[in-house]
Formats: sequence, C-alpha cells, structure tokens
Amino acid sequence: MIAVTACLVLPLAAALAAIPLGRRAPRLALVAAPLILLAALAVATEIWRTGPAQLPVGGWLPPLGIALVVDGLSAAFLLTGAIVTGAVVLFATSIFSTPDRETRAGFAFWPLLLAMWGALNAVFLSGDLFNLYVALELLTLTAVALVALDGRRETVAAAIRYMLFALFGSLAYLLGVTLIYARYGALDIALLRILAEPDAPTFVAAALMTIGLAAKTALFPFHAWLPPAHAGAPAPASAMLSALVTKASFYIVVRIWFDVLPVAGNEALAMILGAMGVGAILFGSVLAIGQERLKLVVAYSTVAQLGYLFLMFPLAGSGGEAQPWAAGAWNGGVVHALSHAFAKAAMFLCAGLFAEAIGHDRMDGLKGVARTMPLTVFAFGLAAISLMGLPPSGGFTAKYLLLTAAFAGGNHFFALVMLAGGLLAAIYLFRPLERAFAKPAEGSDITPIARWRQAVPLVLAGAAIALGVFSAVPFDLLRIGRADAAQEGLE
Amino acid sequence: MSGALGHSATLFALTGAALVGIGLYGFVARTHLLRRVLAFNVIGSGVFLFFGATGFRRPDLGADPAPQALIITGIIVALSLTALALALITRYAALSGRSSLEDEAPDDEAPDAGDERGGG
Amino acid sequence: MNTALPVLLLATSLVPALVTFFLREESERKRNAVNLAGAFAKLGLVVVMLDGVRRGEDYEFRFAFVPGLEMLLQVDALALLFVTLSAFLWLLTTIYAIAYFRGGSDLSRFFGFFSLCVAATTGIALSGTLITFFIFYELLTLSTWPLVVHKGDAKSLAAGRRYLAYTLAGSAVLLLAIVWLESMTGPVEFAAPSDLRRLDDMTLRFVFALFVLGIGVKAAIFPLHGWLPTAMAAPAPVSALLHAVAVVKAGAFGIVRVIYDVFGIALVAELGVGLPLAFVASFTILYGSVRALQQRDIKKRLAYSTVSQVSYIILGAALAGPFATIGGLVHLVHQGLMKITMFFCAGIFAERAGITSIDGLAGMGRRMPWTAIAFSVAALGMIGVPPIAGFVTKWYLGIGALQAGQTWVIAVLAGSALLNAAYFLPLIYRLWYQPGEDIVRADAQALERPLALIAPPVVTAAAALLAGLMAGLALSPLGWATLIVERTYWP
Amino acid sequence: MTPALVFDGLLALLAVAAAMAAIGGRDLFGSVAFFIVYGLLIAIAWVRLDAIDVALAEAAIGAGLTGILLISALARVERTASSGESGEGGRLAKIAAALLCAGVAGALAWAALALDPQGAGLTPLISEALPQAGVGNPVTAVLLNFRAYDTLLESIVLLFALVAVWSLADDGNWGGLPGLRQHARSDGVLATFGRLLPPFGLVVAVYLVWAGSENPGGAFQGGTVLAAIWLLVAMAGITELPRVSSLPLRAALVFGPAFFLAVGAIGALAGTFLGLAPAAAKAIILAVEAGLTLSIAATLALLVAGSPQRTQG
Amino acid sequence: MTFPLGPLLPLIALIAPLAIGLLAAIPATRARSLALLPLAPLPALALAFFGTQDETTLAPDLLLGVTLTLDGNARYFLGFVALLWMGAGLYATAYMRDKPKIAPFVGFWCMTLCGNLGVFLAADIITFYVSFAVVSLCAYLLVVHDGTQRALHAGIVYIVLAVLGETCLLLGFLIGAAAADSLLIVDVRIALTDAPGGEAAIALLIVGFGLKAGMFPFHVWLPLAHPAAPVPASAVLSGAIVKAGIFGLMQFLPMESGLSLWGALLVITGLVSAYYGVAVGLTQRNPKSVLAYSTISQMGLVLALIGAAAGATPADNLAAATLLSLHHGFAKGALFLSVGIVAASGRRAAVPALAAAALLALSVAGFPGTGGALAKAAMKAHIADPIVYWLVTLSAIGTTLLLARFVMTLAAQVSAQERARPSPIMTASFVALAVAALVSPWFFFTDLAGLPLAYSLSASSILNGLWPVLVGGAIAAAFLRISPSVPSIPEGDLVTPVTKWLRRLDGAARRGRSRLEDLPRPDPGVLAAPLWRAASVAERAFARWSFAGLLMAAGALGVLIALSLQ
Repeated sequence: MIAVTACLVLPLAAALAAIPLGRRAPRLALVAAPLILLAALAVATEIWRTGPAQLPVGGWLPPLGIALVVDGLSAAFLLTGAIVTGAVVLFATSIFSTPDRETRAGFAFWPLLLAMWGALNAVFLSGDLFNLYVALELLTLTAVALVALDGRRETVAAAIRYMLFALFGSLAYLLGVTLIYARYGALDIALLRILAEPDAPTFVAAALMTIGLAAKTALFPFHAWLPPAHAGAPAPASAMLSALVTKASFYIVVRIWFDVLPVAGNEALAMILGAMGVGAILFGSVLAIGQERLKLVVAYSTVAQLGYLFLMFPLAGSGGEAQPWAAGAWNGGVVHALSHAFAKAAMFLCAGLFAEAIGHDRMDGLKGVARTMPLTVFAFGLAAISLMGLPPSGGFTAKYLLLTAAFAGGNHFFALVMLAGGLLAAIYLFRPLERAFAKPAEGSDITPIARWRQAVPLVLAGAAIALGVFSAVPFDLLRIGRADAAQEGLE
Repeated sequence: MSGALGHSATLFALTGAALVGIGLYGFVARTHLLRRVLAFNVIGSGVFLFFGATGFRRPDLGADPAPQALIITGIIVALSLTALALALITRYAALSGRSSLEDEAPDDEAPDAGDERGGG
Repeated sequence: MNTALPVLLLATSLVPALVTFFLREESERKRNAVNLAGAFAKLGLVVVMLDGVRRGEDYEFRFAFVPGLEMLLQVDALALLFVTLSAFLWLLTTIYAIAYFRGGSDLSRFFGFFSLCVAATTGIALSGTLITFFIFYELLTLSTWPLVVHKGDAKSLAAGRRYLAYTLAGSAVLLLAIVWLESMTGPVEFAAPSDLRRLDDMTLRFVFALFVLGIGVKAAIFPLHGWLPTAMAAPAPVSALLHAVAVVKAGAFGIVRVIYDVFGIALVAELGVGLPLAFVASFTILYGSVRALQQRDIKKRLAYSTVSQVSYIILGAALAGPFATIGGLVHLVHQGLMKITMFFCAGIFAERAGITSIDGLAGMGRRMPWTAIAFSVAALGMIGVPPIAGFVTKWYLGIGALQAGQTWVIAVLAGSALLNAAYFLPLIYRLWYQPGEDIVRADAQALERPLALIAPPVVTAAAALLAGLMAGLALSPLGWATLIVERTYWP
Repeated sequence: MTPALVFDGLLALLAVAAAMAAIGGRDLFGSVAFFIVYGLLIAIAWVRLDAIDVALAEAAIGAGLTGILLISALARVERTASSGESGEGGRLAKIAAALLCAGVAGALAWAALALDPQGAGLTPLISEALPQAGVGNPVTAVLLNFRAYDTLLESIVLLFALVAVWSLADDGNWGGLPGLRQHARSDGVLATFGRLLPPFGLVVAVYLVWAGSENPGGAFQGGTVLAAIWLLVAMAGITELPRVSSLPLRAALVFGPAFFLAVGAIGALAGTFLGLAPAAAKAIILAVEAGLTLSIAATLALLVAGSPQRTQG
Repeated sequence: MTFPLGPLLPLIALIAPLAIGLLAAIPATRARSLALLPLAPLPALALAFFGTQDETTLAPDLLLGVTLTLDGNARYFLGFVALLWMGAGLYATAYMRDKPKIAPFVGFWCMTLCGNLGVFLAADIITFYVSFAVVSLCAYLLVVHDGTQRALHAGIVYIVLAVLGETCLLLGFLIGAAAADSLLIVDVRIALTDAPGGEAAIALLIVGFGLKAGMFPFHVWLPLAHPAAPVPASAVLSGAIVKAGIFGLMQFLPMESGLSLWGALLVITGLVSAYYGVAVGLTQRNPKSVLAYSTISQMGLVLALIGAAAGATPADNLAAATLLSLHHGFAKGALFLSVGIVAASGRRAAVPALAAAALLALSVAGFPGTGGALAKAAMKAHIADPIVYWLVTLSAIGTTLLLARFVMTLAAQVSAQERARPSPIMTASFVALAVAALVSPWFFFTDLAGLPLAYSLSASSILNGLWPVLVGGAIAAAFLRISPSVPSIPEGDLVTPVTKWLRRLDGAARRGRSRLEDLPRPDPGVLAAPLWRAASVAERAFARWSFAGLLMAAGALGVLIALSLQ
C-alpha cells in the first residue's frame, strides 16, 4: 500500500530535506503538507473499502520483522493529525519564515515540526511495541525541543521538567517492552493478542507501560509538566503539543489495553484509570478557572480534557442493550480525542493570534478584541463549544456516548463528573470570551491580523464542529478492525 | 559449562534490576540536574543489561540477536536524549545561574532536618 | 419535496446568520437585505406548510449523527404553531432592530447571532427527537449569550454571566435527564414514544423532575427565573424577541413536549407528577406578578410579567385536559404577541425619549400616541380584558382546570388577573392621564420617527387584538391550537 | 560455583558498587568518573553475555561518549552555576524514595524469576532467516534488514537530537562555530596525538564497519570511533569545526538517514517498504552502513561540541 | 372565513356604532361623526321594534363563535336603551360642539354603546362577557373625559371596582360554562344550580352584576363616577349602563330551580341599598350626586323585585322589573339632562325646565297618573311577602324626599346670566326623554305587568301610589322651612376610609421589601478562593519532580498490585 508508506516517508524526507534547505524550508513544508494530507486521505479511503491491513516492513513477517497496521483507529488519528499539522504548517509560515537571512528559530522549527509529524504517523501506523518506543522517543525529543524553542529561562525550565517526566515515561515503557519480549518472544501487537496470558511478567510490564504512557499523556497526577510547557511553547508548537503529542501516547495506551492485553486488564485497573481521569477533569478545571494568562487556561483545559479520555477504560463494555450503536464508550473516548485535537489546536492558534495582536498574554488585555478580530473570536468560540461538550460539536457526541455508557453501566458517578466537567469548562472558557465581547478599554491599540491567518483556526474549529454534525462517517471508520475488547470492556 | 552460564543470565538480570532501582533513586531523589541525567543513564544501562540477560537464557543457542539489536538502538536513543538533556541543562544554567529547577532546593542550601522546602 | 421543506425552513434563518457573520461592518444595506429576505422566505414557507399540515401532509427530515442517534426535523401541528409565531415576530423584530440600531456598532455580529438564535428556535420547534431538541436548545443558549452582552458594558457582562450560569446548569441537568432516560430506553422519538416502563416509577419521577428542572430554567419557573430580569440589560430588540418570545417560549415548548410526547399524559397522570408541576407553575404566576408590582424599571416589570405569563403555558400543560392544553398552547402565541409589543414600546420609550422608569411615562400618551396606544392595547390584553387575545387563554385555562377538577386554579387565574391589572393599569394611567413635565420635549412627530421603529409594535398590537377578536377562525392561534389537540393528543 | 560464575558475581558486585558510588557520590566530578568506570564494567558484562556488538557499543557510546558529554556539561555548568554538594530533601523523603525504588527493583526481579528459563526468543527464527539476510552477523542482519525500520527511525532520532541541541544556541551567534575555542599548545602532547592517531583511527573505523556484516562491529561503533578521531583533531587545534550554517556539513549530517530512507522508498515502489532482495542485500546494507557511519560520526562529534557559541574563528 | 348565518340585523345593530366610532378616529370625518352620533343606535331600535324574536344569528369566526338572539325582556331593554342613547346622543351633539377632544369622546361613546347593546343581544356567554367588559372599560373613558382631578379620582375608584367585578363575573362564567360544557347562556343558567361550586358561582355573579347596578356595599364608585362624567355621559351611565347589571342578573340567576337562599339575600341588599341611597343622597349638595344616589336606591328596588322573583313565578317579576327599569332609564336620563339644561339657562328660562324636572321626580316617586306609578304598581303587584311589600311602599317616601332635595339643589344651579337660554336641541332631547318616561309605561303596562290597564286606574292602586308621595312632600316642605344643618358626607362615602387603609398597607409592604433586599448575597468568587488556593499549592507539589517521580513509581506499583489482584 503506497499510501501508508507515503504517510511515513514523506514527512521524514521533508524533515531531513528541511535541514540543508534552511531559509527555504517553509516553502518545502507548504509543498509537503498537502501531499501528506492526500496520503492520509488515501489510507482512510483504502481501508474504508478493503478493511484493516497489515504490511510487514521489509517483507519479514512478525515476530521477526515489524508490521505496519492500518485499521479504523489508526486511519482516524492519521487523518486528524494530517489536518491539524497541515493547518499548523500553513499558520506557521506567517511566523517562522525569514526570507532574508536564516535565524535560529526559523532553522530549527521546520525540521522539528516535520520530524514530529513523521513520528506521529509512525506511532499511528506501527504494529510493533519496540518500534512504537523509538517513534515515541523521536516525538518526545522534537516536542521538548519545540517547547524550548523560545530560549527564555521559563521555557527552558519547562522543557527540562517535561524532559524529566518524559524520560521516566520512556524508561518505564521500555522496561515494559523488554519484559513482554522476554515473556512472549514477540513484539507484534496482533501476535501478542493471541499469546497474552495474565501472569507476573505481563502484569509488571503492563503496569510499567501504563504509568510510563500516563506520564507522557500528562494524566493527573503526572500532569504538572504540561501547563508550563504548552503555554511556553510558540503558538503553532503548543497547538501540535496539546492536540497531537499527548494523543500519541494515549493512542498507545488504547492499543495496549484494548488490542494487546485485554485479558490482563481487570475492574481494579479500570477504576484506577477512571479515578485518575476524574482527578484530571476536576483538578485541571479548577486550576484553569484561576489562571490569568490565556495560554495557561488553555493548557490546563488540556489537562482536564485528557481526563475524559481515560474515563473510556472503566466505561468500555457497558454499552447496554438499548443502544443501537456498539462500543459506545470506546467510540466516545476516541471521538473526544479527535475533536479535542481539532478544538485545542484551533484554540492555541487563536491564543497565539491574540498574544500577537495585544502584545501580551494576559486575559484582561482581550477587552474588545471581538470587534477587531471577529474571525478569531468566532473560531475560539466554536472551539470552546466543542471543549464544553455543547452540541452540535464533536465534543458533544463524545460526551453523549460516554454519558449513555455510564448510565447504562450504572456508574452514575462518572456521568456526574463529566457533566460537572462540562460546567467547569464553561466557566473557564467563557471568562476569555466575556472579555472579548466587552467594550475595548481606552488606549488599547490592537494591531490588526491578516484575515487569512485568522481563517486557519476557524477551519480547525469548524472541523471540530463538523465532527459532531457528520459523526456518522468517523463512526463507521472507527468500526473497521476495532478490537472486540472495546465492546466487552476490560474485565 | 552451559549450566553455569544459565545461572549467570539470571544473575545479570537481577543485577540489571538492582541497577534500575539504584538509578531510579538517583533520578528521583537527587535534585542536581546533571546527577539526574547520570542516574538516567544508569537506569538505561540497567534496563539494557536486564534485557540482554533475558536474551541469554539459552547459552546453547548463543545470545539472542534480536535483543542485542534493540539494545544498540536503545543505547543510541538514550544517547540522543542525554545529549539534549545536557544541552538544556547547560543552557538553563547559563540563563538562570542554577543547577537545579527553581521549585527544588539546590543541593547546598537544603537544611537536613524537616521535609523539603517547597515554594520558589 | 416533503423532506426538503423542514431543512429549507431551518436554512432561511441559518444561512442569513452565517452570511451576516462574514459581512463587513459597513455593508449595512447588504446585511439588512439578507436578513429581511430570510425573514420573508421563512414566512412564505410557513404559510405553505400551514396549509400542507392542515391537509395532513407530514414533512420529515432524518439525519443520522452516530448510527442510531438521529437528528429528526419533523413539522407537526405543534411545531408549526411555534414556528409561525417566531417567523412572524422575527420579521417584525428585524425591521425594528434595523431602525433601532441605526448607526450602532458591532452590527454584523449582532444580526448574525440574532438570525442564529431564530434558527435555533425553529430547530427546537421542528425537533422530532430528544437529542435534536437538546442540540437546538443548547444552540439557543450559545447564540443568545452574545446578544445579552452586546453592549459590552459591565452591567450586560454581569447579566450575561448570570444568564450563562443558569442556562448552562440547566442544560447539564437536562442532558443528565435525557441520557438517563435514553440509556435505558434507547433514543426517544416524539412521534413514536418508546415504552418507558423499563425504568421503575421512582426513577421515572426523578427523571421527570430533572427534565422540568433542566427546561424550567429557560421557562423561567420559580426559583430558576433569576436570570430573566437581569438579562434586561440587553438592548431592546434582544429582550423583545428573545426574552419575550424565543428563549422563554422554547422552555415552555420543551416542557409541553416532555409532558405530551416523551412521557405521555397517561404516564404523567399515573406518576402523579402533573399536579406538583401545576402548583409550581401557579406559584410562579403569582410570584412573578408580585415581584413585577415592586419594580420601578419598565423592562424589569415586563421581565417579571414574562416570568409569570410563561407559567400559564406550563400550567395548561400540567393540567393536561383538552381545554387546558388548548389554553396553554394558544397562550404561547398570545403572550408572544402581547409581550413583544410591550418590549418594542419600552425600547422606543428608552431609545427615543430616554425613559426607562415608570414615573417617566407620565404624559407620554400625547407625545407618542401610536406607541402609547400599542402599549395600552397589549397591557389590557395581558390583564385579560376582552376582546384582546389574553382573555381567550384565561377562559380556556379556567375551563380546563375545572374539567380537571382543580378548582383552585381559577382562584390563581383571578388573583393573577387582578395583580396584572395592579401593575399594568398604573402604566396606562400614567401614559394617558398624568400630565407630563412641563419642560418642552421634542414634539410628538419628532419622537415617533422612523416609521420602521414605530410600525412593528402597532402591527403586533393589532395582531393581538385580531387574535382575540377573530379567535374562532380556523387559522387563528386558537383554531390551530384546537387542531393540534384534536389531531395529536385527544383524537 | 564454577569459576565463571564467581567472576560474573564479582563483576556484578563491582558494577553495582560503581553505580552506587556514581549516584551517591558527594563530588560531582567523582560521580562522573565512577560512571565511566561503571560503563566499562557493564561492557565487560556484555562480553560475558556473549553480546560482543553490544559490548562495543556500550564501551564506545555508553561509557565513552556519554562520559565526555557529562564532563563537558559539568565544566560549563560549574562555570556558570553555583552548585555545591550536600544531601537534600528531608530524611523522610529519602527513605520513601529508597523504599519505592527497591519496590520497583523487586517487581522487576520477581518478573525475571517468573520467566521461562528455556525461553529462546527469536534465535531460531533469525538463524533460519539469516541466509536471505545477506549478512553473516545476525545482529547486523536484525539491525539493517529484519528490523531496518527501527534503525532508520533511530538514526533520525540521533540527527534531530543535534538539531535540537543547535536550536538552544543564542540568537546572536546563530550560524557560527559550534563549541568553545580550543587553545592547545602547538607542540604539546595533545597536538602530537592529534597528528599521530587519525590514520590508525581511520583504519579501525573502516574495519569495524566492513567487519560488521560478518562479525561484531557495525556502523554505530565505526561512527563513534570516527567521531572521536575528528574531535581529537579539533581539540588539538589542527582543524576548526565547520560553521553550523555550512551546507556541506549539513549535507553530510543528513546523507546517512536520507540515503537509508531513499533505499526504503525505492523498496516500497517495488512492493515492500525497506524490502531488500536477498541477492543485492549485502551490497545495499554495506552502502547504507557506510552512509550511516559518515553521518553518525559527524552528528556525534557535533553533539559533543554543542551549540554554536562563537561567530568568528 | 365563514359567512354569518341567520338574520343580519343584530350584527348590523352592533357594527353601526363601531363604524361611526371609527369615523371619529379619522381626522377628516371627525366633525361629521359628532353629528351622526344620535343615529348610532338606530339599527338597534329598528331591531327592537321589527326584529323577529328567538332567532339566533351565528358568526362563528368572531370571538369563540358569536351567537346573538332577542328574547322577550331583551327586546324591551334593547328598545328603551337604544332610545335613551339616541336622546343622550342628540344632547351630546349640542353639548360637545365647542368642547375639545371630540374624537375620543365620540369614539368611546360609540364603543360603550356597542358594548351596551351587545349585552342585551348576546346569547353565548363569551359575547356577553366581552360586551360587558367593553361597556365597563369604555365607560371609564367617558367618566374621565373632562380630565379634572375629581374625574380622575372617580375614574381610579371606578376602574378598580370594575376590574374586581369583571374578575368575579369571569370566575362565575367559568364555573357555569365548565359545568354546562356549552357556551350558551341558557344551558349555563340551567347547569349553575347543580354545578360543583354552583353556589360560589351564583354569589360571584351577584357580586359582579350587583357592582354594576350599584348594589350596596359595591356602590361607592357610582356617586363618584356619574357626577364627574359629562352630562350626556352621566345620563347614559345612570340610565342605560346600570341596566346591563340588572339584565345580567335576570339572564344568569337560575330562578326556575327556586334559589330561595340567594333570592332572600338579594331582596335584603336591594332594600338596604334603597334606604341607604336615600339616606346618603339627602346629604349631598351636587344635584348630580343626589341623582346618583337616587339611582342606587331605585336599582335597590329592582334588585329586591328580582330577588323576590326567586320564590314565585319568575317570568312576571322579571317583566315587571323590565318595566321598572324602562321607566327609570328614561326618567333618570331626562333628569340628568335637566341638570345640564338648568345649568345652561338663566333664571327665567330655567322655570319650565325646573317644572319638568319636578314632574319627572314625581313620576319616579310613583305619583299616580305618571309612568312611574304604573311601574311601581306593576312592581308591588308581584311582591308576595307583606313585609317587603310595605318596605317597598315606604321607600317611595324616601324617593320623594330625595328627589325634592334634588329639585332644591337643581334650582340653585341656575346660571347667573339672566338671558342664558339652553340650545333648542338640548331642550328637544330632554323633552323627548321626559315624554317617553311619562308615556311609554302606559303602552307596555299590559304585557309587561301582566295586569289589565284598568288595574292601575283602580282606586286602590291610585291611593296606594298617592299617600307616600304626599307624606314625602309634606316632610320635604317641613325640611325646607327649618333647613337644619345637614351633615355633608363626601361623595362615595365608604371610599375615603378604605383608600386611607390601603395606602397604609402599601407603605408597610414597601418598607418590608426594602429590608429584604439588603440581605447580603453570597458572592461565588469568595467561596471559590480557598478551593483555588489549595489547588495551586497541590499543583506546585505535583510539579516538583522529586515528588512526582515518587508518585509515578508508587503509581506503577499500585497498578501492579491492582492487576495482580486478578
């Protein structure tokens, strides 16, 4: 399947080419982005027609070689990643392009961004646990580098703190992979699903991998590195970080628990992940409400929204017979991840535009910004709607599915937490919106922003809404090659 | 001969586990950033040793090449991460004149008694 | 053709909304043209459908979000009642708003959200399933908030904050109720009510209470009405269309849907939840009137009067006899006509003569005769003086209550009629019989300009008069309400 | 208790002791020194585990290169930051940390003991597929054929580590010379070594890469040696490391992974990504290895040199 | 839009006044509309004379289906009301010629007329209620037409009580219609007796209609409103509009089923009103308020007659009541006009007017030979209970006294200019109504009183009618000579104490509310602060790597333990 290889090769090739190209890298990125988007689209249509596919790299079948796996879940994340990164590339050309002479940030940004894109695609396509490790490390490396791109003291400190959490996470994950290999002699996900049994090495491996990936996904209580890192990074970088980088490690956790070791999972594990999710929603929201800087509000909102994703584990399998759709919670979690990607990317780009227009990042500077930057405020509003889980957004469809699963399964507590999360989100998201709609304070000169630059976040926010309205298509896409554990749950 | 070697595999696996434990202690407990990078490398080598040992349980068939390849890849990745970490730490030291993060007591001032002085 | 019409009906206000958003601030003529065209088109469609539905056609549009979770736009007689009202009043309010805002700021934003809100109201009316209802219910909240904070000063921002606190909390409760119900019985469709027997009585009662709490916020039932008086900080066209017609009516309409189509009258009676609701509604009627009596600001007094009047509809629905239902439904239209007239006039008094408090009204009868006449007709109608429309509602509610054996209700009706007189007659008296200040105000002709500002209240006042006078007509609000009741609820 | 086991036991104990000294040491420079010793001990352990390739890599990269990086970082941090030595954190926190780390180690040990003593892993499969791999050394076969995709990604990781390190430079001296000015005396010991050793190093590196296909060795080990040589020459003041913005340098850095990726892409066009036909496998692998060695050498050297500090010579 | 069925005349009778009212609204035709005023009730008059009885006209689209019919008594009511409106209308054309605000006067005059006629024609309860409401409301506008402070005050009292009355009527109609499950008045009347809450409904209806008819204690608005209104309006108010209340009672009270309890109560209040009206009327100075109190007294009598009907054969009593109302309408209308004429005429020209007024007064008192006598005779013939019979006859004395008082106060109203002469149109209308008052009972006595004309001419009835008048006259003459100082009760007697009490109540409520308002309301921001502080302290802890690292190690062990609990 050429499309799958294209998804891998194109971003990496572009990343490599961007290093020597230096000043002309933005043009290269503008050429590469649509191609990769096309490739992702081709992958999606391919599996839509012919179902999930497994492609052994180099012709060697697992367990010897590495197999690329393409199913609904991976295609969905590939496509979302492509759209978000494409938009970020388009947006970044207005910030990181210095035609006259090459600057440090201009040189470093493009290769790192394209490498990150390659790493993301590698994670979404790989079917081998160790290969996932290497791809995850490339992703973390580029992410840390992008966080520190500003070179200010706070961002370097944030990058170091991110690095510490990430190092622990990767070591834990690596240790888990070694134990799995030692125990089963295989690293391929499809093979392991057959071989896996609930015994000591598997438990230790699963525990280490779960906590390692939880740290990389910044799940509460290991979330503290995310806000300073994502708020410190430049706008396009923080969009990529919040929207996609955290989702990659979440994707691996989903793969492990639903594809590889469903047999090892049990009620207690689901409850622990659920509890951490609940903690994330409540803790993240409370902190987001108190923040003064807009980017910190959006960053803490990420911490909170990630909590919803992990509610998927306790709720999976409790779809209830009354629902005409299957695996409600699993689908809800995934759709939430996708719509959060779109909405959060849009929101961070908007935050970037606001910071650029009013010169600083404090929220009280936003007064009257709706008059001068209507499109950006509209995009921010649409994204906020999706994050609050209000219809007609993707966030709502996801919340509805999770809620129905919660009620059908009888765990009303999670349902109440989700609703409370929605309300708390409304509080911290309407604070900036309210200032935007207020009358502009005297003497606040807001530098105008080009309309096309304001349109980019609007497209992303529109995608988040469209995901809610036209959610039938992604729903069918996700059904292809879905693990049956998604329906029966982890017990 | 084979019996003895078999035992050494488990021996090295246990050593690997011990090294991971020691490295983890250094990585978590010590606040000096360079010490933490050093500890990270100790854990890394511990993990690889553990992995290699489990790959040598059948001395008769020779060391399992797959773990070896993975370990080499792991070492290179560990190196890359260490290089980036060290560059960050040097840059941070140049910018802030500190060798540990603000919210953690620098090695010399922390009083021995009582728990850690938070804040900052 | 039958599936296209509901979508077209929705589009006639959705399309202008989206177009207006992207229009530049200066292109006033284009903006007015788009909105007026939308309004006329909607009115035309409504007339076509009125005829069609009377002849028994059914218009339906299904769109599956997630397979099994459907958006259903269904034009039944009840829906048309609400749509006709909102279409007719949208047209008038647009004309009024154009004149009112001549030379105002942020008008593209205003008209965009204005049309969006009407689209949401139409959506609520046409919704055929609980989920569709919730989606448009939320869209209404989101599209009305920017209108409430339109002025951007501290007062309207505080009003907006309070409005959001109430409505979003209400929507969370509503979502809780919907999901709780649908997790047991599968997606609920109004036309084909599923049997709710799967839940035990206690849960059903609790869910019904949640429904009423959730929707009650918008229907301004006591104690959930706090937001309505403060929302009066919004400009006049907003309080006219939204807080007299769209938002509160959507709440009342929602409760009618829940009682008749979700639970069904038999179940409501069996559960014995109808009576407590009637008590709450009656208390709100009296409470609203008493509070209105205490207000010195005109719009605040009208707001509390709205709180009291909307509960008539709920009372009618709660008593659930054929006559009471007709009374409730027809009041949906009558109160809309009368209340919007009064808000229009309040807006004119505030805008043209700078009068906001009741004492300021002294002697305005001579200076602004047409506005004063319209205001007086509407006020008399509210009191229930025949032949203006108000008395038809009181008549049917009274008969319905007696037939349902609840004689205490007519005492409430009488009490409320007296209270209405107590707080409206002084206004009329001041208008016509109290001598105005002697300082020479601009003569009457100068005040009552432009025509587009003065005509709407006169038209709606005339409509209220006609609705009462020609109540026997088949196409009059009463005729249509009777058709609804005979066709769907008591065949 | 066979003599081999005694040796292994001793070796393990020594390694653990070195590790504890490195971690617990009071003086930072002492800790780094102990770390390097620890690295060598681990290299010996790899030899005992009959994993020669890994031993080479551990010695060259694990102990050597990481050691150098640590020392240069220590030097720079000492110069700018006031770092003293003393225990930190309360006693309670220390005990909790120790307990938890022991717990993790215990869990690992418990898992290790629960493993099947006869587990053979992929050895049979690899030996069976070795003939089609085009190379004799099974480790190189796995690295560059069976799991070539891992190695490709890994090389990109290394390259982008350098890009990240470079991005931490000051905006002012972007495009300048990496690392600090070296001022070795022209007739000093360093200068003589700088002139004597390069030819030997070159030979050793080429041999390592060439031999890698049949017996232990390979691109990474060879690359490290080449990097060491280049650093020595630079430190000796004989040559100056090229500017960060020089095109040939960047081309060299990118060539290795780019060539590998190109091979993969061509393979994909022919049907399978990174697919090497058994006949041509050896030639392709060697070509790729050569390219990788070049790039890895350049990358590692520049990683040690660090981000550009100076704009002129 | 279905076309109305049945004879069209009733509809035209209602629409004609509205048309003229509309003319007044349009500035161009405003002057001519005043001239057309007297013609407004013409179609109604024609309907009264030539309309076919018991024919229903149905206009399904109007209101909730307007059905009009003309039963026995209604025909007479319609007739005399129409005539009275024509007379007053004629008078108004002259009275209003040079006065300001003609348009509102004509407009509301016509609407009140239309409402008044509607009350008599309505066959369904909704049309009746609407007409009744229109009459009440538009009458208010006539009362406050002059805009003087006194008129406005009277208006306020009037409208408050009118609204109370309307509400009572609405409740009564609701209970009746719900029980009868039909809108026709006939069915409602039958259903009222055994309806659930039937007694309450009847009480409410009595209060509602009684209030309109000036029944004690709800009469307080009448002496304030009638005098304050312009002369033609007061004539119509007292003459025709009050009769709407009477007609309402006749239509709705379920006489057939022998409603003894309410009948008795009605008789008592009727008589109390009669005597109370006389007592307070005597203290008044303004001739119009004396007339107003006389109306209260006369209407008291009619109420008593209707109340008495409950026991015996209701049809006869109601017919007698119709005759009584007819005569009172004409007489009271004429008397009010006379006040206008006397005020507009000099000493010399006033004499004939005063004489005519005195004659009318006698007629009302029941002096034999006048129309009043016949009406009184018809009334007394149908009162069975002897005590009531005597009380009624004695009331004639009171009436004579009161009207003598009226003539005295009227005489004082003669205008100062010697040569002032009232306009011929005014006198013509006054004379017409006076003649109608004196003569018309003669024509209708036979079929309304159910007695041969001869009965009234018999000696006993003449004597019966004569002595109370003579006694009354004697007392009046005595009073004239010694002219004792009569205590002056303010118009509307009970109103002043009640308003003072209400004002005190309102003050207390306002103070109570203001105390309620300044209760401190918890500000959500304050509550959230500790929560936010705790969260940020926790956040700083989580951020510290040494703590977070431990947490992760502990997390791994925790998950391991959870998993191994399999």
